[in-house]
Amino acid sequence: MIIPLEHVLLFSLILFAIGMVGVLTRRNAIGILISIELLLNAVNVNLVCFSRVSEDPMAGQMFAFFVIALAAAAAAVGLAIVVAIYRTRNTVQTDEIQLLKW
Amino acid sequence: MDQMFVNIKAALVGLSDKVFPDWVGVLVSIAVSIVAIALLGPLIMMYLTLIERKVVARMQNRIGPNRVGKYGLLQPLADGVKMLIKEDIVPRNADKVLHLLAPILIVAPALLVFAVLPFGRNMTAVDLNVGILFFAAISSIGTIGIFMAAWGSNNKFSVLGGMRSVAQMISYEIPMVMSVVPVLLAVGSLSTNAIVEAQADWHWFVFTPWGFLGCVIFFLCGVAECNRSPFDLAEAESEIIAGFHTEYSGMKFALFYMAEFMSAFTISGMTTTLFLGGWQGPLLPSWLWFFLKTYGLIFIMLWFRATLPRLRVDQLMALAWKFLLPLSLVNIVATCIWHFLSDEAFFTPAAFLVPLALLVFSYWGLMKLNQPYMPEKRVYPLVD
Amino acid sequence: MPQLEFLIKCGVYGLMGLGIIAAVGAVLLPNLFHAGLALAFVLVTIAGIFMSVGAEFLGMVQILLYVGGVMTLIIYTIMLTGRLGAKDVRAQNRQGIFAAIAAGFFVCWIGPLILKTGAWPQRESDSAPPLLSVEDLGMSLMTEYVFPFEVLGVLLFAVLIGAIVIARQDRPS
Amino acid sequence: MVTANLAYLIPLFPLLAFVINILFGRYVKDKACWISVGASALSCGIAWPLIVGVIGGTTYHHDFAWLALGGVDLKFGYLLDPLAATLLFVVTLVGTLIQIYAIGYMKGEARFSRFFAYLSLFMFGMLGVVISDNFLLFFMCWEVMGLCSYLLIGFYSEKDSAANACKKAFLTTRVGDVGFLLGILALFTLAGTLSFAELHDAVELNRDSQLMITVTALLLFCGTIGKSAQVPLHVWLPDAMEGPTPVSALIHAATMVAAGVFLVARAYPLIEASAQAAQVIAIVGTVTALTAACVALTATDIKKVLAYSTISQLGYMVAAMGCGAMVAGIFHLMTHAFFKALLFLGAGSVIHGTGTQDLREMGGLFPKMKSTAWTFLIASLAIAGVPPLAGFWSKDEILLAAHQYGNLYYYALSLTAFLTAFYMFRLFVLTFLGKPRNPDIHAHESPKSMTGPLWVLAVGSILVGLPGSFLAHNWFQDFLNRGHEVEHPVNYTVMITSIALGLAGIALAFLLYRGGLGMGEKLARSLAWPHRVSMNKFWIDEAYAAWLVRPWHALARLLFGLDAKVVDGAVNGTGAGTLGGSRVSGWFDKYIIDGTVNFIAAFTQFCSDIFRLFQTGFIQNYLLIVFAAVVFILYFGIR
Repeated sequence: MIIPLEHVLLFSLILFAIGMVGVLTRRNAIGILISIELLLNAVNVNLVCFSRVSEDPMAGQMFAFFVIALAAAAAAVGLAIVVAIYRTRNTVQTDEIQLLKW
Repeated sequence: MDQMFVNIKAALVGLSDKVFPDWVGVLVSIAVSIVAIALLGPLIMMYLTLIERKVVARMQNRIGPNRVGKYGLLQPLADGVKMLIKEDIVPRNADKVLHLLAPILIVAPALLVFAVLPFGRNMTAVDLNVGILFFAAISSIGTIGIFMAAWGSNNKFSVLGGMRSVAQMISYEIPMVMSVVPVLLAVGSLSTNAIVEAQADWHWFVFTPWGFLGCVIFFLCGVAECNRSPFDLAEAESEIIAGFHTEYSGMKFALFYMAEFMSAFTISGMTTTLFLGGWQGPLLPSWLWFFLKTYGLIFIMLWFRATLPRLRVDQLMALAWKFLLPLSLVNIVATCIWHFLSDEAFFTPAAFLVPLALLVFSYWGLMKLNQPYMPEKRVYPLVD
Repeated sequence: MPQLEFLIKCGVYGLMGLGIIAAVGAVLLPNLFHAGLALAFVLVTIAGIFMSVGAEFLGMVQILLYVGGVMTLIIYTIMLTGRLGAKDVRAQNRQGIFAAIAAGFFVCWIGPLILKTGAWPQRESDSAPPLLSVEDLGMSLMTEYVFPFEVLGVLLFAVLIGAIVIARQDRPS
Repeated sequence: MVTANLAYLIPLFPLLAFVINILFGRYVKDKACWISVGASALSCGIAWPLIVGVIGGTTYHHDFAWLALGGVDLKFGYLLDPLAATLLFVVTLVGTLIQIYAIGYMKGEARFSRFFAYLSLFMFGMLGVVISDNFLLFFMCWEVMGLCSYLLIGFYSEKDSAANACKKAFLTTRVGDVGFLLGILALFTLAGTLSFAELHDAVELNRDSQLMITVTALLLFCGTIGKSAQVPLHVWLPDAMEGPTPVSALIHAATMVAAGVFLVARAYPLIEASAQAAQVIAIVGTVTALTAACVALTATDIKKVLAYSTISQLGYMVAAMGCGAMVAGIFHLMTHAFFKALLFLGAGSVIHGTGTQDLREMGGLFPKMKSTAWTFLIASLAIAGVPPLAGFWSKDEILLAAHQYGNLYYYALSLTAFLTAFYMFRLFVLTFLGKPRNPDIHAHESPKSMTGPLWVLAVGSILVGLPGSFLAHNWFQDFLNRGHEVEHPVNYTVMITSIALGLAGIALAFLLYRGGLGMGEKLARSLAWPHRVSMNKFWIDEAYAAWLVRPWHALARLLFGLDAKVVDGAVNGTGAGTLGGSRVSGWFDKYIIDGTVNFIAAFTQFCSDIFRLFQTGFIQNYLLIVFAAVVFILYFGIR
């Protein structure tokens, strides 16, 4: 490792926290999706960096790889849902999509 | 002669080693490569424009630029000067940052790809062991640049062109990558150097059935990727003015142009590398072979442009999803068959004929399946 | 060559800094298009970090899939769903302060925890790092991790169909 | 004889024709007539060898058990004795001829195939009546005939008069048929058999129960009264002339109405056994003959005249039966069938040619419709009793029988004969002689398919009486009275009287009507009261209306009122009671049961209103809580 592991972990922690704030505060569904990608990437950074120092270097990269694939899948479905919602309700603001309220 | 450019670079690095500490030598080595590529890119682009104008002019039975310099050889310089001194216009309601950033973001990946192109023996700037992946990944960044240009211009034609362009690029990226997979299977490496070296002794992949098909698919997808005719819907002037770069002028426009021509060059170069044996060739220096093959492919591109009409949007999408993608998937299977039948030898009749039969059959089947709907001949009973 | 190493370190820290700044932008920028681009930038920096720690393949996949694929999708969807320049629409909802408090607390608690922990497994950077070749990855994908790999294949197939079905325009009957 | 069971086929062919025409009428269209005529001709072709066989001395009889009733079997079968053979001859021949005539007469009719379908059905019924060997089968076919009569009278059902006429005919004959059915039951009670062949022996066995025999005979005679239009049930027959003329000819002149006489002939053993019954029959017949003749004197509708004439002649036959001259009655039936069918068909031809039925508008048709006129003249002479035409011989037989039975009957029937000759020639003169009284009528001769049957019938009218004349040694009487040697007295007094009366009637008619209507009207004015009686048909219809129909209506109205007030009131009261009960039940359901349910629901809702405040509907809200909780838990978990 060129830089200490703690620093990378800190980086991913901050990234995760920022992503979390985004998920919790964004009104636009796509914005939430963007923030979720941030969360996933923060996790990926952790995985890769741990794999660099672990005895089994394969596992971390593998799971990072799977996470990327899953993220792509999630994005595809999520965006399809967003498009469908936009078609039916003409909005993608989450606080305007509240059929389940009460 | 063959190692001319390599020797020059080594000399430069050796010179710096005598004066500076060793770590500077590394930097010098890198800098030399970067500078070479950074010079080569625009140079190639400039003379590609001239070649295009000349070739297309000849095909249209006219002469083309011939006033500036002998045979118009200085025409690109004149064009460059014109571009540089033109007024730089930014639309009032444009998203200015994106508008300015977009050309750079489009040129940068186009230039970055040069890093993994093997121009000759030992003449790869960065011999990444994931070179092909690098090529695919970096060239896909270009889409975002197009998005930025389209959206930043705040012009509906730009947005239309950008949407079209992106739809086209992400569609053609898939068969393109799929058509590379057979090569990777055959070579067992993602490194461009390794791929070229695997094609020594005339074992060019284009001479195998799957290689030929892969070559055609890859080249066609590449043409579509860099938005060249007949896939230039994103900038179809008769429909949407100039697509995503409608609002650009001056040097920014020149950058788009540069990106396009450099993409054309890198696609041709990559096709050469993957299927046409790269710099492999007898007698002539390796880099000359590379450029010969590459410019041959570029000539084909210009030929396309001069002769083929533009596709319709649905035809474009149908070609990618309904024809090229299935065919490239079948091609992978054919490659596996070839691999196991050939038994390490490059050419055996069985290994040649079985995949060929498979591919011909698939081609025929896909043609049948893609037969466009032909409406019945209409009868007008009241006319007669 | 410590000098080069320093340069690289500087580069990596720089990337991290830029990544965090871009991430903040991705979360807070009121214009979704800008946010998307910022996210793309974050992804590129992360790809750079991947490459800096020797995961070249993953870095390239990151760019190819995320920047070239997911980001394109996201930006495309942003365009499809309209209201691009609607800057007067609030980007954030009203619970921002609570979210910030929770996240801040999270960082301020876990961060020192990370720094305090001294027992991280350390491997010397120059002592033959177990660089993973693409071939190794492929082999383990086909042997050790074949089950998740297959499950992922099924999942992607389902996603393909699901996304088409969800987003498809209803035929006018 | 091998062909014996062919007799079953005789009624079968018309039935088949009926089925074809009624089911596939819209496909066969104009060819329906050929199907019906062909069927009749086939029946004819089968019947005649059998008739010849009967003449040769055989009696065909076959039956099979239809119903087993406690030891007594009800048998169905056919009986071809001389009586049946006579009628078979008449029915098949006349029926076929009239159907041929109808082809021309009904041409262009919208319900052409339906008409012939009904005719075929009628033929089936009539032939069934003729060949049946017992009263039950006889009655069934008799009712089939009644149905056809009803359908055919009302053939032009869009006309109110036709619709009313068919209803009247149906209801009136129903009265007689009820009596007939009761008679059949009485006979079964009395004799234990319904078979014609066993009737004579059965009556002989039960000669002691004289009253029962009389009652049975009279009840059976009710059928005749209804069907043969005897007084007092004769009122339907003149109205039945609303049907198409071939129908009038076939059903209401030649065959069906004569079936009543045939019934009397079949039941003759009973009547022979009961003098009272015979007397009643003779009285009814005589009265019918006389009154109908009187009414015919003044009728102005050509078909009405013929209708009353038919009633009158039927009265003759019935009177003959009552006077003990069964053979004479049947003889007259046969001759009458020919000349009356001829008269009707001639009248139809006239109507066809002129488009009117009113005598007062006709006149001077002789030169225009020669065939019709000549054949009509032959028929008129035949009915008037001019020798040697058919009518003379049979009428003479009857008058002779009446003369032997009682003077009163003889005088009445002789007067009838005179009146018959008078009104027939009144009809003939008014129709064919003199000058045309209505210039708008342009008469023309009818087509060959109509005049052909006329001539055939004319020949029949001339010749058919001869077998029964003393010229042929009364062969016909012997044929019918097979097995009984009877002498045939020839009473020249009666014969000459009848000829003289007939000629007198003819002469008077010529005298009065040769110059048109003037003389007749003058006479009518001078004989005002009798003229009114005749003109109003003895007010019988009015009497029925006053004494039967009106009280009946009153009773119906009373019953309706009873139904509307009392029965409906009870039903409505029940309904209202139920309604009231359900109101109470509904109230209970609404406020007690529903109230409980609603209370539970309201309570649940009240609780939910409190709890739902936790559900903001914002997914990010939930997420925040989850995140905070996770951090919280981890914080305390890790520390």
